Amino acid sequence: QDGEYGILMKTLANPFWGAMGTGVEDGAQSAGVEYFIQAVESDQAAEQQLNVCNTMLQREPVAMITAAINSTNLLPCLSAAQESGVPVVDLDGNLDPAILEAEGIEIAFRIGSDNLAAGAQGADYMAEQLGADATGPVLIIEGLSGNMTGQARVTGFSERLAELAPGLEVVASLPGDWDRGKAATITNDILIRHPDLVGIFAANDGMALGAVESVFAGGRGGDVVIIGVDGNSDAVRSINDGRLTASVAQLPYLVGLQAVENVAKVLAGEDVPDFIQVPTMVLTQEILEAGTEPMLEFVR
Amino acid sequence: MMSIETANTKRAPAPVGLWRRAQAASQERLHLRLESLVVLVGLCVIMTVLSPFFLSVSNFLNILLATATIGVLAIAATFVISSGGLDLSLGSVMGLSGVVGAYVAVTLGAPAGFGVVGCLAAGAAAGFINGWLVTRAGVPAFIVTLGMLGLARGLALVISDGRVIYGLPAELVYLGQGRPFGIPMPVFILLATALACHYLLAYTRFGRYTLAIGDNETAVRTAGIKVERHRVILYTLSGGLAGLAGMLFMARINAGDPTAGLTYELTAITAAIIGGTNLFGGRGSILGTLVGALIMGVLQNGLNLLAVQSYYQQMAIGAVLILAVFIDQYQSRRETRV
Amino acid sequence: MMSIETANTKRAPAPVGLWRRAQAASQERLHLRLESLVVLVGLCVIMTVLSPFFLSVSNFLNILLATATIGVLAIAATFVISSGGLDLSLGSVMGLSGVVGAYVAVTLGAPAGFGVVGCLAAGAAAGFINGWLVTRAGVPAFIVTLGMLGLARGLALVISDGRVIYGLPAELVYLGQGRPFGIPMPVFILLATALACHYLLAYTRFGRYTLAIGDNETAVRTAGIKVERHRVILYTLSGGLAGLAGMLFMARINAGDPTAGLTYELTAITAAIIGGTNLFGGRGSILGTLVGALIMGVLQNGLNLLAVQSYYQQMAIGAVLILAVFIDQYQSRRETRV
Amino acid sequence: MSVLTLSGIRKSFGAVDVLHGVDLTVAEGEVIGLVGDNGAGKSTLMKTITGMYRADAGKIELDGQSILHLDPGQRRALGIEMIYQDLALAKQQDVASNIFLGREPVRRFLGIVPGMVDKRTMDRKAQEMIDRLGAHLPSINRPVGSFSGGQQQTVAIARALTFDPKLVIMDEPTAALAVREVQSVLDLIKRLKGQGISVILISHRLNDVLGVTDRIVVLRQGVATANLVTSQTSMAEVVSAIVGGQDMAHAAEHEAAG
Amino acid sequence: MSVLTLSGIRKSFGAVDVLHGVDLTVAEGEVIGLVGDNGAGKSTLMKTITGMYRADAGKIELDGQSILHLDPGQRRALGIEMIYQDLALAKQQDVASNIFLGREPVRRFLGIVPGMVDKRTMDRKAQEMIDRLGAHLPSINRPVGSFSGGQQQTVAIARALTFDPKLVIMDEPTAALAVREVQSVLDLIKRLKGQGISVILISHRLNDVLGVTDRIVVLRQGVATANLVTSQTSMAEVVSAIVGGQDMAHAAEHEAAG
Ligand SMILES: Nc1ncnc2c1ncn2[C@@H]1O[C@H](COP(=O)(O)OP(=O)(O)OP(=O)(O)O)[C@@H](O)[C@H]1O
Ligand SMILES: Nc1ncnc2c1ncn2[C@@H]1O[C@H](COP(=O)(O)OP(=O)(O)OP(=O)(O)O)[C@@H](O)[C@H]1O
Ligand SMILES: [Mg+2]
Ligand SMILES: [Mg+2]
Repeated sequence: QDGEYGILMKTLANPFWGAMGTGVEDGAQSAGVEYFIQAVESDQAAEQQLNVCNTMLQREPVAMITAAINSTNLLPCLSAAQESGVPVVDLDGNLDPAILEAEGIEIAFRIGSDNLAAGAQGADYMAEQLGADATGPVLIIEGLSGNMTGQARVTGFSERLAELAPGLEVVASLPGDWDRGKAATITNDILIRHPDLVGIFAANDGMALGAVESVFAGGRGGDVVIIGVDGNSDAVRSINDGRLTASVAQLPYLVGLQAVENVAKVLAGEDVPDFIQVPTMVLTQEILEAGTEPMLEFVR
Repeated sequence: MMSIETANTKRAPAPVGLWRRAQAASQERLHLRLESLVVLVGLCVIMTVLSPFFLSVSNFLNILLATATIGVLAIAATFVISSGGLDLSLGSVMGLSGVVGAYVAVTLGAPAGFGVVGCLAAGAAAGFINGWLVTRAGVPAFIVTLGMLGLARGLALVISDGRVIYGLPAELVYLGQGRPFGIPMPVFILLATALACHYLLAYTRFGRYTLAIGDNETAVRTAGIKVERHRVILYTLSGGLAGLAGMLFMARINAGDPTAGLTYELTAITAAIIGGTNLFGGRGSILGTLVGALIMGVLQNGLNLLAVQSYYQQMAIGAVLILAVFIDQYQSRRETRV
Repeated sequence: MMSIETANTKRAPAPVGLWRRAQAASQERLHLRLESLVVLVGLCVIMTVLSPFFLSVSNFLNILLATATIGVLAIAATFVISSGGLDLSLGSVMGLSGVVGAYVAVTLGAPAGFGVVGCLAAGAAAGFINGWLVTRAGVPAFIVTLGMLGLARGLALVISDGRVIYGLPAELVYLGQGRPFGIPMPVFILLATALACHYLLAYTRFGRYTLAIGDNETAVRTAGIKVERHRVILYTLSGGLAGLAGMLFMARINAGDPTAGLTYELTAITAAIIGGTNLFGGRGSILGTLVGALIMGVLQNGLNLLAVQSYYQQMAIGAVLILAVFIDQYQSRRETRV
Repeated sequence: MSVLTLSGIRKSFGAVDVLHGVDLTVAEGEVIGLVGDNGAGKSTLMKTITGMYRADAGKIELDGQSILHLDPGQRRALGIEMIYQDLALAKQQDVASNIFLGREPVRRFLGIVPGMVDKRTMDRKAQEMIDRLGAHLPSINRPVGSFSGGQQQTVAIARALTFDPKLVIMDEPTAALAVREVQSVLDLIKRLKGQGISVILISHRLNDVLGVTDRIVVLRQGVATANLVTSQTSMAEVVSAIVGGQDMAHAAEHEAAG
Repeated sequence: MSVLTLSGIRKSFGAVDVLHGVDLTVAEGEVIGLVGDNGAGKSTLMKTITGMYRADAGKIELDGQSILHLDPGQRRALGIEMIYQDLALAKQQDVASNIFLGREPVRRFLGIVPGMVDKRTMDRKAQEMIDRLGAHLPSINRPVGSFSGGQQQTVAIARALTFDPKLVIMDEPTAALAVREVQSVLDLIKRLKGQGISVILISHRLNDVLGVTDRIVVLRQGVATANLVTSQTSMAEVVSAIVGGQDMAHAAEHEAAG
């Protein structure tokens, strides 16, 4: 069981992945294993990530924990890892089981939380806040065009919302490119057209917080339900301040922590489930104030 | 550059008296090409027809607000490009500045004024290093500023540990969200910056040397002007303006975001070029750049109001961009260029 | 451009016989600046010292494999830039090509050969449109290719509906993952492309006209060469090479990815400029570009092997980039430039 | 037989009218001097012949065939060469590359791959041409941008003369040249004439013009105002035609004798 | 009193040695002709005076003070102006901008904001200067790149003469000029001399050089090989000094009389 774990993230320039990195660190520390973390510049750098993955294999790690940017970009590297007998963990669940089967790649286990479900949880909460028979315009701020994570969250949200509260009309679903400023501008623009906006769902917390600033600067603070995804520390602060309504926390810290712990088990020959689902939770002001939710410990 | 006209250039149409005179006056007095204004107005008319929400004071303020950050960056780009240089680090330096400002004002807890100084100083310092490397070490501007792009972004991430620094003092937030007389502060700051910079580029010696260096560096050197020093000042100015943009962005979103400004340099350069700046130097106008930035702002705003779907937005922006510049420069292309 | 030396340029050091001769021969015969090779080798030596994993055949193949896509794009950039043009759409067109190829081979189920043709044709078509707009409509290359950047990316997303198109026929996958003689196919393709393009740029009329157009378009026109037609061909070639890069990437990951190649244009242009291409035209060499791409590949690979954390990687790459070009061009800077 | 016939050539740039209907004929082996004040339109007129400018109105015929629809490359192929006043050299390229631009000899690489430019042949021929012009270049492998004014002028001249033209237009070819090189060029013009090649020589060095031309055409503000047979005219007449009849006896005298 | 003293100036570009130790003195109000073959090093020598090149060795003194450590701007401020052979104009800028480059008059905008370039004054003075040179420009508000060769030359000359220099170096100022404009420039040189301004005139038009200079210095392959008093020399002597004693009687004769 000597040797390093290779951990390949998407990017670290994002609190979500930062928190996951911290989780990995803590997990490795408590399990007493060596590891090295690599990441690429952005969560769109698919080919670079493949190149980094190949390079990591040169260091002959004992296990690879990879958060693939999309369902295919790491495949050649993963099959190379399999050939040299390195177990692979799918961090954050970006790999498609069907494709893995087609490629003949067997992974040790999959760990993460479901982005589709996270989006749906956002819709649940919005419907709960506004009421199932509520009517009014809703804005969706997407991530970067073509980004899988963002797409899943947005799809989950809009599908569930249509089910739960058909009166809430999604009037626009626009790309914020993960950029706070762009999200703020989009919010401004849509407020012009729909001053009676009742809800905003953003595909991550950063954009949600940009939207918050626009809503407050536009004098509509408190009237619009704004929901982000991730559960960042600054989102938590904003919720505490009564600005952001809620964030669907994915507990990335916990994902990182459990990933390493379970790899250690795999290497020790123990059994682990194929899919370790880390729950998501909706962070709201009440929950934060109450502070009783056990999962809160893992919110970073 | 082209002293010889191509064989298939046609004769210019007979000048339409009034239009020609207005054009010449605008160019001569204001250093603004009237055509780009026409394109801007045309775009506004189209948007008004397409969307009932477009034509309103609040939407115009909204467009101006959305243009503020990019507008300031585009002004920075105009200075450097019209001198024959290039600054690819604008977006990163903007991100770095915001983080430094927020770090000073939040993490260190210094008074708001220091936050502003932090932004500007961080930007100017990065710009100074760019200028120094370009002129003294003689490394091409493309490489230097691309290197700075990586350096500044990395530094911003290191300082902020990859997280946003949230929760600025109220005075700072006012700079981004305040609305004296109902007009957003960033709009005031953008317009004031644009006017001051326009004066600087169009009417002062400094501006003349900037354009002349972009036109023929050797000629400027023979005139006894210190070209190297001038370039260093230009890059420093450009960095300082990126710092200002960083401050605006930070104040607007009430946080120092290490990933702010990603790929903004391209948009900024685009606005400058739409505004008539010559990518190879020698020509440039801040008012033109402002118009260019507004053209892009109106386009983006219109597409948002129309709720055009994201894939199609990218395509529409690309196509309209080409078309706008085509129309804008149609006439000057038909006439002889130098 | 600079016909007058600056006042503070110092005298060149006395020529070191052998080195100078080797340098001149390399430049004259191979159109390759020896200095950049020295920088590449130096970087390899440093990495070997720093990391025990660096020096191995498999790691070198790994570096070459990682350089294949960017290398092909950088070759495309070299052609356009050395003619005084610019192609910002390279990365997007690469993405579009991969999607088109995958669409043809997977969604339409056409034979693998058509997939290859689809990639190349999509790229060349985009390039042709670029060239046409630049020369016939007279819109600046920056704007045209930036517009194409948006158009191609949007189209790729529309065609693929924002998802990767997975599951290529085995023949296509072989082009990306096959390893005849243990050497990855993309490496073969990169090297073959580089050799052919080097021949084209350095030794044929076509290449000479390309460089001459970048140097003085008017002079080329007076020589009776059809500059417009040549430029259209150059952009088409550039687009076709981007299509090839798209095919390589598609084959490598066994899928057409609509987001492939995001911001690759910048990296490609960087490799070309490290390799000695003049951003303003008139100078360029494909072998040089290949060396430039490898410098970036080795740097990236080394930093990954050292497991440098990603924030610091960005900074390190930025700094080393500036330093490498500084060293590379140190000597030529000390001597008189034209 | 007239080789070249221009009639009624007009040209303006935007609001600036430059040529107001110029007629000109050049016979085979004839050397024409084209003189005129600065800005008279000489260079502009010549560029309409090579196709760099498109005339707004008028006819241009070579050997009786209109060439108006031809592009510069086709006109060059028909044998019209020009030495441009601004030289039009690719400054980062070396001498041979400039001289052979657009006409590079090719051979097969390794006997198989076609299309390889034969640099060795180019260098050799370029050196020959430079020697013929009696010029000294420090090295023909340096970029021409590093050459002195006169050296660059020489390269431009060599470029126009290497490919057996039918008509050579020289726009102030000797402006930057030293005494001896000027002589070489004038001798060359005489040799060209001997070979039946027509020459249009634009020059402000009236001595030279009077020395080598058969006929002198004076352009004044875009109009051909005088057409003088060289053997029957004088410096004074030419000068007064250029300046438009003002008294320039002093100038003429200086030009003629220093 | 000698205004300018050069001694032992050496300069090479990489492997090319251009100047091998040149000495030169210019007295107040003296007009020196600097002549020599193409590539002799005339332009290079002059650029070491204005500071555009740094001499590898040697001394340069203005009014007895070394100016070696000064940058081009400081030297210009001391009164050294030069008309460069390649004109060195900013082609996209108009006439006044070029003439006043580096010396723009400023005023206050709206009486308050300082630093506004006074374009109207510039235009007026520029027009005056152009008129003094006897040149015709279609409009002084057009970019100089659209001007004819001679018109651009005129702008370059105007630039060097507008600011009361102490020493004017003219590198082939009349190469592109027509007869009358040449006369204006020669007259101007005489006027400058009358005002005690020193002039170094580089020209291949030996007539002009013999006509206006006091002394003629011949540069040959980077060495000053002859120093002739104009009133005591002849065309033949100058020509043979330039070409290095070869028989150039024919050339001299042509130069002298056409
Ligand atoms: N591209 C252009 N755009 C606008 N005006 C031009 C252009 N080219 C030339 N002109 C104008 O046309 C007129 C004629 O120019 P041209 O170059 O033909 O003169 P020229 O007779 O060759 O003069 P020179 O003896 O000085 O070379 C000049 O007044 C010039 O300013
Ligand atoms: N920047 C440079 N780099 C290399 N060589 C140069 C450079 N400038 C000039 N030379 C060389 O130095 C020599 C002298 O050039 P210079 O321009 O001083 O000649 P010149 O006497 O002015 O000639 P001309 O009468 O043709 O103008 C020439 O052989 C030229 O090729
Ligand atoms: Mg002319
Ligand atoms: Mg000279």
